[in-house]
Amino acid sequence: MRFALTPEQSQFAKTLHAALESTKDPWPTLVTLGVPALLIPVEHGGLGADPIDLVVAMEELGHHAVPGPLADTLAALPTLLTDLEQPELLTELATGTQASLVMPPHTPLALTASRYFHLDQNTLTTATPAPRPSPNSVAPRTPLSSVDPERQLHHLTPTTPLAQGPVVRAAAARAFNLATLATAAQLLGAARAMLDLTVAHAKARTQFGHPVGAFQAVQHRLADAHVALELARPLTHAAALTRTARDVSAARVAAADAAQRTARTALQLHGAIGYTREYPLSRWLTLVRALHTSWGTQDHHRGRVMAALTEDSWTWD
Amino acid sequence: MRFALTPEQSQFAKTLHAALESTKDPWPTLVTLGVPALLIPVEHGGLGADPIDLVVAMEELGHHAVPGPLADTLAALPTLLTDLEQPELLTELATGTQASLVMPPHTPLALTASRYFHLDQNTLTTATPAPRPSPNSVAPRTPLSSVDPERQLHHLTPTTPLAQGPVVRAAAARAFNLATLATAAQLLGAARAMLDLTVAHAKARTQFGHPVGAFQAVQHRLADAHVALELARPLTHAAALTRTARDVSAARVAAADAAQRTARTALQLHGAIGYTREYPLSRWLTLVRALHTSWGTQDHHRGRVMAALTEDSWTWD
Amino acid sequence: MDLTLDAEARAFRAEATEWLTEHTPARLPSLDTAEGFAAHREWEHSLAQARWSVVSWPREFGGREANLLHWLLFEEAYYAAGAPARVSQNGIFLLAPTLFTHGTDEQRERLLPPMARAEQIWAQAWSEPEAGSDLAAIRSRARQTSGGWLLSGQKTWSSRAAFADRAFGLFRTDPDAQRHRGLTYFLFDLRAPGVTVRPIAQLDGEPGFAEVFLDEVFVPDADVLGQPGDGWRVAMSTSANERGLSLRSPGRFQATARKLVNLWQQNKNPVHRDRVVDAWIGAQSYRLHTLATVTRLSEGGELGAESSVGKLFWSELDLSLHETALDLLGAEAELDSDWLRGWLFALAGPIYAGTNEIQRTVVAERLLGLPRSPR
Amino acid sequence: MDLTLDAEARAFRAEATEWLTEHTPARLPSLDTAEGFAAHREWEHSLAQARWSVVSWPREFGGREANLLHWLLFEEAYYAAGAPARVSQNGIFLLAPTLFTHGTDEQRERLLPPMARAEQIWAQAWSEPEAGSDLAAIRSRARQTSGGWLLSGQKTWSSRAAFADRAFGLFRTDPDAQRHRGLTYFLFDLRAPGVTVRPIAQLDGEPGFAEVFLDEVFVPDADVLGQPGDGWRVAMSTSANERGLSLRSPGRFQATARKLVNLWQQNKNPVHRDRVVDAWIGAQSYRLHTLATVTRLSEGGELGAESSVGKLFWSELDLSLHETALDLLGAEAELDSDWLRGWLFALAGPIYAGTNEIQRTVVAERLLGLPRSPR
Repeated sequence: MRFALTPEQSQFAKTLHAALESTKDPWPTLVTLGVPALLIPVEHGGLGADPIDLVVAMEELGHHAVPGPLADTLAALPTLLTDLEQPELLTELATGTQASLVMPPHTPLALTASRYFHLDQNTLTTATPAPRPSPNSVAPRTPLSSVDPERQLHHLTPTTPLAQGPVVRAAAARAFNLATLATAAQLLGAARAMLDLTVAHAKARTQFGHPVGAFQAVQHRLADAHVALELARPLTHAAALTRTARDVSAARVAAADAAQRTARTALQLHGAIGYTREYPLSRWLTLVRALHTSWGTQDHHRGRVMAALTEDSWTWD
Repeated sequence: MRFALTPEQSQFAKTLHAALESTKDPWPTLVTLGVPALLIPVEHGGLGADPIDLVVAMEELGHHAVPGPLADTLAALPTLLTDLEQPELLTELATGTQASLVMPPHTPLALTASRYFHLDQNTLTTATPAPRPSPNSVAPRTPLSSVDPERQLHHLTPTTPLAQGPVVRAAAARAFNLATLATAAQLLGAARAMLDLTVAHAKARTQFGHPVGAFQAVQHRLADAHVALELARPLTHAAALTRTARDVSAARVAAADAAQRTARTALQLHGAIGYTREYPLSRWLTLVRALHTSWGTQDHHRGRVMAALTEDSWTWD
Repeated sequence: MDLTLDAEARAFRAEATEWLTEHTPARLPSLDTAEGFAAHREWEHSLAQARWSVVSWPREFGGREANLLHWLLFEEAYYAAGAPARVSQNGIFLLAPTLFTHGTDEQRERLLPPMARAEQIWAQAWSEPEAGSDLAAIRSRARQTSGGWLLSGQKTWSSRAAFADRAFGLFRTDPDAQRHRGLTYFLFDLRAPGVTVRPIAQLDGEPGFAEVFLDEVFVPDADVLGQPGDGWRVAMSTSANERGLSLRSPGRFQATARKLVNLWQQNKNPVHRDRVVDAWIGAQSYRLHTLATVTRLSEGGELGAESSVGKLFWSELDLSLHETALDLLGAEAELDSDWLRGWLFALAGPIYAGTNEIQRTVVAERLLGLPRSPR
Repeated sequence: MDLTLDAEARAFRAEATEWLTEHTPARLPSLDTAEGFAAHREWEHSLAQARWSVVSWPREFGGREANLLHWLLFEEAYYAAGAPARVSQNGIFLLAPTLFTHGTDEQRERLLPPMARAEQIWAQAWSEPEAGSDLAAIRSRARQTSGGWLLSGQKTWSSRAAFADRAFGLFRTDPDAQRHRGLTYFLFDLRAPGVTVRPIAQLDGEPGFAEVFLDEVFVPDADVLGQPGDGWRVAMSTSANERGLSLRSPGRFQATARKLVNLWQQNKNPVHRDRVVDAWIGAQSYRLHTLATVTRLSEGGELGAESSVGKLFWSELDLSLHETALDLLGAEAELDSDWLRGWLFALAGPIYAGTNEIQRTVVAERLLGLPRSPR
């Protein structure tokens, strides 16, 4: 039992942090640092790293609000394509191709990427962006607009089958789990960034002759956010070790709630400036809202936790 | 539209308040003031008052943490026995007999009283306290002990039938509704008393050289409790006018939540002294906890509200 | 205790509902875009022509002399019909009450009718970079000149200013006076020489507010509201209106709650039942609380610090209505929709019109009588 | 990152579980009654005889020299077995760590073994009527006399004092020194001449705490802990223990969360599902957070203000576990039960060991580096 990052993992986080601080075009930097290769097996040009390294990376990516189909490219697809033995695609991912994966019903839309995949029940196919299929909903638009201006969403049309059968189903479950874990870490990183920014704001800004951060109401809200984040983080680390549905979903539920709570605190304590696009808080506010329903809702994940706890299959959806 | 108490109703509240402030044995005082007669028809020795008068009285009874089977004696039984044409019992109630009514499943236990009634599905009977019927539960004790030391609870054994048939069922629904309304008002009165006591404490008590009530964290919690109570109260008054299941249950849900929230705030801001039996706060803390599940749980009442809103019969229980 | 409506009230509501049902347009583009602003202006113009834009005003200024209850009923009908947000809101709900109380006859006759017809749309200009919740810290100044005043300084978070015609705000006219003293209430033209408006994009990307820079902007004496130096007192009467009865009438939350119940009915997930019920109860209790306030005011009572109770409640209610809806929407929640827009709008509720932190302090000190907190 | 237990840890846990499964008594009466206090004392005596009462202590004082991880595993096994609350808690978790750090060899040898065997049960005597959360406002005094000190004054909210043997607390030994200065840490006998204990009934009616009046109570020099005048520093090390790792180990919340899931399974009302899940997640995250802390401490880290994070979390968690259970119990919730007793106990959590308001201020100022709030 040693429940802490290794010195190497802590150093990896610091390296990523420093690199992301100093670039406006993060993806090439991430490719250079080997982030897309993390979960790709060594024999396909990857680093064969642990899910815990993925969690470390995703926290930093969330901290810097890096856009893109991150959970897909860094988590779901490496494991899916490994399980389904797609060496060429893995090599492509390892070298930095961004790819997006749709998995109805929980992940019905893709983010803009260079490659698209579609996984339904037990068939994995390549795919291509398509107008919205259902004619009686909102007018079809591609891309669809998200609350997060960095997210452009697409419906996909399946094209060429890559794999079929029960093996796909099992691989899909593992891929969904890993994408969920990645999203949890990304949410925590985004939330920590909002808390840090708000603490800095509260120290600098004065009102009624005092720094805002000396007001008890401000202090106590920030303390509550800090506690929520501190307690959610170990769940994410443990889930990276066990990868059970129970632990992954528990981590994701706690991370998403802590992030939403931190977002509200951050906006409230900033006041009007936090409500603008030009102030950096908005990057995380909108990202966190979008991630809140990405890779399964809170309802879905709470249902998975309860199903595991009661060892039966009761869930609503 | 005039959504306010009449001058007479306000005066009635003040009279009750003054009387209860100056007595340690409230029931005879309440009898003198005609409270048990409020909902009894004039022809049976009652006052034939409105449910709104009941609400006014119950708020004051909650404010003074008056013990006893109040919702039964003052609300449920007057309407039930009127509907089922029991003139002698009504006259008895009007003169101050305390009575308790069991209505499984939501009100399975009776409070100590002079008379007991049992109403199951479509039969109303007189009843008598009995040991706990189910042998495989907690050891039978009579009375059963409640979180509120003033509440002694009993299982009842039905004795003589008083009325039977569908008419009982309809009357039972009205009686349950009125008891629920009475409980909502009682909860609000108890919560207001806790808030008043806590405000007084926060003004008087000093810590770190300031009155506790000058601390922002204290001020804001008390403000939130005040808002919750102010917004719950009109629901209770409106429910007294309409008496629909939707409005009565909505009032009860809001009142119980506001009271629970106020109780936590009151205890927290008092600190250790609030946790003692000898300090008066404990009377309301334990009463509010007991009332929280009296005459239906929050779940039951939220289900009734939703059923009314969606005009179908979906409820869990 | 009586919640029944008399025949006159019922007739008034029926008339409003009938007109609104017939005339309410399909969804307009956001009023924070140039296109949407124009469309909303046009809608309010037609509202005014049917005398529905300012029902509580005197007939001479375009109103129907509706009492508070009738105004509430109109608002309920308005939102129940799904009618658009009011682009004239700042003028009608924040400035007009102040004009009625502190304006001259000349000002009322000149300013109110074009406001009612949405020919002049007003922006508020309260905040400054160093004076957000702490309005008394205002630094923008006005100095007297022949026939009027020259205004200089910077206002910010000025809602609607990107597209509006005119604005109102406080300026310091006595540079030596401290805090609340020496402030004057001015009305000025957003297109006057010396005014620069820099739109600010909100969370949704649209310029819902703006910075307003003033450089020796001439304002005639006729556009001082109240007495010079008396601006704080004049503004405070507006501020109570902003928080209180008129800014957020119950109708909009009732309409949203009803939509939320309908949304829940689409799959009736019991896990979400309680939050839906509680949101509906919240809207209902805000309605009833407002009816109690209307009764009190109609019998001579005053609103005062009570308005903070309402503001705290509706701003939290609005958020929980929309957050619940987004949870019901599931994976689609992040996509552009009325619910998402409503959520973004609701997020600002606990901040504007006096932050909820300030409102809690007002409730604690003025309604509960707690000692003044150190600040 | 490694959560696996080595063979030694697994063997330790298995041994504890086996012993506890065999020896844990059926439910004892409340330890806040005379009868229950005696029963709990007897239980802890048998625990000590099997060397399970103070597993983390050195063997010479009755322990097993268990490391922090092993201690956590023991606690998990203890609560999983449904073993009783620890009547010796104040001594073992609050006083003993201070004795290990600041006591003399003589004090440790004299005081620790009877504490481990529950022969001497300790009460804490921190608070005074005018010094609750603000410990530095202590007024009780001690003046030097031949061979020792004479203690006078009043302590309150002294938990366990109604039936305990001895107590520990701070007294002012330099009457001219302000606040934190001039305080001394004393150990005294609750049955000594001059001590009057007035039990105070808690919400459940039992005397869980007491007022302690001291009138010239003689305490020998040997029962001063640390240096005279250094009491504040000595006590603060105890205070970190009270809030931190040792007061509320994760095991009790894990056991409660498991019981809550079982309770929910009895009728699986989906309306309550999320709160049950969230409570279980909370217990799990507190366990993992504690394992991270144990790792950090075992590598030379310090606990410090981090302990406030844990205290805020477990005290709120304990309440939500029990409030959820009471909602699941429905109409029976008001009747005496383990859940109801647990709820009453949990209600005190946000108050004792430094109120949660104080803890939030500590987190804000010491962990987030916010400026000191006016106080």
